[in-house]
Amino acid sequence: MTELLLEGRDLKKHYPVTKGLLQRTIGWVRAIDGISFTIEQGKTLSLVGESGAGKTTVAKAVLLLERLTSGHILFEGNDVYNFSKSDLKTRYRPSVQSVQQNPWSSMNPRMRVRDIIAEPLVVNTTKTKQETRQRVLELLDQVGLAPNQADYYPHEFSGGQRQRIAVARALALNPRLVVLDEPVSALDVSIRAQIMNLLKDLQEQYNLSYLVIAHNLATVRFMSHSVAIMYLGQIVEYGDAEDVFTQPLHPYTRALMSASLLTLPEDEDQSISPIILSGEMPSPLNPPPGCRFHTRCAEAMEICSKEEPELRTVGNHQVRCHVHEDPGVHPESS
Amino acid sequence: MSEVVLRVEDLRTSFFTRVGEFKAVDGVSFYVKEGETFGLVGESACGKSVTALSLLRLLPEPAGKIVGGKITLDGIDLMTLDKKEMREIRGKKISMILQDPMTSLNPVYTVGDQIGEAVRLHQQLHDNMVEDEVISALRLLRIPAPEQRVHDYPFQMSGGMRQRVVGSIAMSCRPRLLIADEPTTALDATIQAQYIALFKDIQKQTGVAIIFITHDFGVVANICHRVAVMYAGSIVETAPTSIIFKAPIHPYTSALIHSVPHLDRRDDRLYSIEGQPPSLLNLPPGCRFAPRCPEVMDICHKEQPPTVEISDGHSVSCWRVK
Amino acid sequence: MLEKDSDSETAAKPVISGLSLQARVLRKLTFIIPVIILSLIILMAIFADLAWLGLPDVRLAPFDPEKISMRDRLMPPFWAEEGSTDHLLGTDKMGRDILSRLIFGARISLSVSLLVILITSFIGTVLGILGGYLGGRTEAFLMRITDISLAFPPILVAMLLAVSMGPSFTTVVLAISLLGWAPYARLIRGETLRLREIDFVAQARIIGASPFRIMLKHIFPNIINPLIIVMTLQIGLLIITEASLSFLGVGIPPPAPSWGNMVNDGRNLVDTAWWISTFPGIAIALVVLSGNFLGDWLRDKLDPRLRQL
Amino acid sequence: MVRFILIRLLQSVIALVGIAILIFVMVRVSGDPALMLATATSTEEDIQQIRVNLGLDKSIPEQFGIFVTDVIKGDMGESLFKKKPVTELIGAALPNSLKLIFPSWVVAMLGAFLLGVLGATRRDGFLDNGVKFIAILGQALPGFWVAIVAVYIFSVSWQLLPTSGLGGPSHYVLPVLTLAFFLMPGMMRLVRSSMLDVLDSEYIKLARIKGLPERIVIWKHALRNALIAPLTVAGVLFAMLITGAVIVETVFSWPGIGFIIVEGVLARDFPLVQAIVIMVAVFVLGINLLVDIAYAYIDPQIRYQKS
Repeated sequence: MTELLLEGRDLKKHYPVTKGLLQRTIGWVRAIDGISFTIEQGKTLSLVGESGAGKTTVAKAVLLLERLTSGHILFEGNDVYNFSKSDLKTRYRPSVQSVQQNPWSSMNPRMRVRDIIAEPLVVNTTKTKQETRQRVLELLDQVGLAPNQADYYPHEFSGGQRQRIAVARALALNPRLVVLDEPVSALDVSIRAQIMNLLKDLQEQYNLSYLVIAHNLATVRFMSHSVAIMYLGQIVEYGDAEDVFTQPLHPYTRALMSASLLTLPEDEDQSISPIILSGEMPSPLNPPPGCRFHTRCAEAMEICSKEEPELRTVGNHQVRCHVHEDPGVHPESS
Repeated sequence: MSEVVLRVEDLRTSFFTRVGEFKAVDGVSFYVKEGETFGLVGESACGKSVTALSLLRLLPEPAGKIVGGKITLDGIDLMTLDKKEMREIRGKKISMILQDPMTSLNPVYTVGDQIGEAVRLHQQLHDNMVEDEVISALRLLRIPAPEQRVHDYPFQMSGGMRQRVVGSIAMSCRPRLLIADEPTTALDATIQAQYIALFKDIQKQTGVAIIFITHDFGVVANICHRVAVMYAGSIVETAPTSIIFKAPIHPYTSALIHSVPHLDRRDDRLYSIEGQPPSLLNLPPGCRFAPRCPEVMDICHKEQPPTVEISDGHSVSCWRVK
Repeated sequence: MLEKDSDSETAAKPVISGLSLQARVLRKLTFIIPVIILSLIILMAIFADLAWLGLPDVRLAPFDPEKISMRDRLMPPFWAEEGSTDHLLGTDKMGRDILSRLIFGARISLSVSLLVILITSFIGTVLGILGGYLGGRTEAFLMRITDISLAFPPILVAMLLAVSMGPSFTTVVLAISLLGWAPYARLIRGETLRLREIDFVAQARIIGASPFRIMLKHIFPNIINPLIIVMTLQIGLLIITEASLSFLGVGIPPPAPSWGNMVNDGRNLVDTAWWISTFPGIAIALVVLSGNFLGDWLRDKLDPRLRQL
Repeated sequence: MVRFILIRLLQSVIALVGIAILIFVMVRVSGDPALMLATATSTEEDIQQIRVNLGLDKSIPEQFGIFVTDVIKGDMGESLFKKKPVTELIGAALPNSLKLIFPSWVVAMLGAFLLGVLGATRRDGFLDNGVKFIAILGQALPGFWVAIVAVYIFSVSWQLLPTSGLGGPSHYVLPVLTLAFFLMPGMMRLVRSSMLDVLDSEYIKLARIKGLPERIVIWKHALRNALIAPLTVAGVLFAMLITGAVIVETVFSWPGIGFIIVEGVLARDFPLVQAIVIMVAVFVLGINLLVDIAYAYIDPQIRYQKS
């Protein structure tokens, strides 16, 4: 079993909703409500779900941009919140970097590409100017950009080229985990393929692990080793990517796949009839009781609106759904 | 054979700016039949949205101008109409849905007002009749509890619901042609699937012709009957949807289809087209795709390829096709 | 609500500005003319006399601005019949040469404005960035000061200070700057709040950059444009404020020439000696017009989004 | 909605206290009024005696304490020179100021909104450049110079209008137009830019797609959204005019607040100056609050969020 790089245990993040003169909290938005996952060195875990699922909140928690209400993030087995300031600066922060969604806003428009890529080195290492400059040229080459482009400003590049610069910046400190928040969704189709191939090559070359946030299932299948389908702050299906995509168990996963599949009009009748969900995404302020998906689920049973299902192993991966529980037997805890 | 609602012949639209002339649309021709959904597909800045705005003659003044071509709607040449006559067409004969539901509705007026406005303008109905029309437009788009929703403000609705309101506005006067400019791009996958299913149903009910503009091939496969693939201001290939996906001829079309990751199987590497789309300011002579085309020949750099009709409804402009 | 994670392509659409030729020429002029006027006046102010070079009597101005000669008082400009060429723009009721006073007046008015601009923009920027980025108490304190500054126009503050410390150059500078930094702080704070939410600031935090480094390297370079635009627009406003103070008798004390008190001198002689107030009025208008035109041109060039300044 | 109003009220009170302290200290620091009151012959003791009965001999915090207790009792102190309770003087001057300010504000706002919208809709046309030129001219010409020239032309040489003072409607024309001319440009520029932003938005594009005539798109859809930002500034401008109209009041010797405050400052009549500043502050902060509340009613989203 390759060594575990990062583990999330029962992560929770609740935002208080306040009302009245004294800012009394009258309710909680449970953005993420008990998320657990593991990332192995050199592997990619994808968090998939629609808006409001809480995938970006998980990413922010891992990047320490937001503090969790409860739960633990373990880096190489020890809890990040117990790290001293210097531990964070020397061990955690340099090994966890990120590439963000929008190439037009993830770079300071007033900085040359050379300084953008070098900033992580300038802030965290004591390399000399010459060593840093050399490292920047190396990184540019790795992401397929020419050395002379180091002196240009971000606005002189296309979307695809900017994402390459963002990847170079993320690699500057030889990180062990890169959080990719919707890395290609703002790019054109043909450019997307270039960046996805690049990310995969770099993973193989440097044994990098990725935590990918995405809503496009096809992109996820291409990138991921394991996948977690999220709905309204909870994981509803979690496991090895091939298992989840070949035998989707949870009704929501199946609906997501049906909505993303390329079914041509005339093939529609042979393949599984498309699942069209009714209703709208409920508000995270007061999620439906019991199973949070029951209000939109075609297979909802009596129990679904009362008891919240457990995330349990069924076959080769985990699912949170009463339909997949043996009737009568009390579901053993996973 | 349902009759042709809209026919566009050699449409040319340019933007005249300080730095020069942007040929946004450079000789585009297509037709749309009643009850048919015609897809306009391509990457960003390929001219699909500008084509849509040209049909409604709503190009940003004074830069944007239609410099050539003919647009006939039910036999009327839209280029010959004056401002007033064109305004009667907009919203009545041709209507449009925009991309971002968060900004398409006026934040300070209720949903009912905004739908009623179009109805009152084009159908000269008495006030209480307008109310019924508004409710029926909301019901057409299957918006729950329309009687209450009429008094809501846009910010009280989710993105998906707002896009349905925009749909109600568009369909409120039973247009002949509906242009949908990336209507589902800003929506989540499941809401998008709902919206597409809804419009397929509406098309069956009303027989409205739809021009669907998108860059997402999943959406194209689900809703379009015929598709035109655009690149740098012109159409490179037009064909029924299944041919585009199963047997594309133009190198750009097949490259695009291959570079889309598949959900039903795991690909190891994706085919990707090298280089960047050309700037519309100084378009290269000859075929626009030549600099990036894997099957490029000498002539491709010199002259623009003619459009060749291969079979009924399938035409390609590429020198490899005789 | 809907997170912006749609995959709409955000390729930068070509910036299309459909300015006709005539509008483009006009825009070019709004840059060239103001620059010429302002540089002329700045040169005039510098070389009014070379006292600062130790040559007090060498001066550009034909006469000592404060030399009184009752003999040729109230002389009209040279083109009028009793006008003479040695007092090109005529003399005031104490026979002092209007042209020389205008030249020396330029030195005073410009130095007041430039000094005030430096002080207020510096304080405003520092507090604006700190307030905007750190939020909390600094921001609350900042907002209360801006509320107070609304009820305290500079004229009132100047009057109080002038009366207590006696009207002088430093009083005027202090009076205008005391609350003059509030508009800068408000603008810079707004821009900082906007910048703080953009991805590249979050990215800087991810790589462990300190708040100080973020404010210096990421926030400050991106607020320079709006800062320059406001500073240019302030030139005009400050000259008028200084002139108004002098007009009310709480600004630069006579006999030192300031455009404001020159207009005040000719205030009730408008019918008999119109030129005493008119020429300084024109001088003020010229400088202010150039400042505003230059400010507009800079705003369109640097950052059209800031149209509302 | 109530919570929002209470918080804003709290903020205004803090600001008011800040202003009271600031003005109290500044006036005390600004020289010794006893000297001004003393006649040429009065000796050192007489001056000291004047200080005592004015309570100036106590420390500033003590004086502030007395002052606050008086204010609560409604007595803002007595004018040193006019020997009348300050509130009376202000009571007389404030209406005059309002009589000048309100019409100028209305004229300026109407002009600014009309020209701003027209300027935005006919971009770079003749009207737009004309509007821009008036805007820049208005801000460039010094108020007092415009006032003097106007007096010279209209009253002195053409004898059409009175040169100064309060009186029949003809007395209002010049001061109101001068003040409006100075006020209009800034507002016009703001309305124009706010209108331009709204006209670029998607819902305006959709309004045109609906086939609405341009005039409805502008005056119904665009205007209401474009009003929001300028209205808040318009409110603040009105409040600032109270003291801002000093110049026009001095040139036209219009017996308003601005006029008597200049007299008060020059004569170091600190109780009067103090009272005026505080009254004006209450007025300004009050109007700010009213503007915020009106803001909520124009933009329904804020009304729902606040309640």
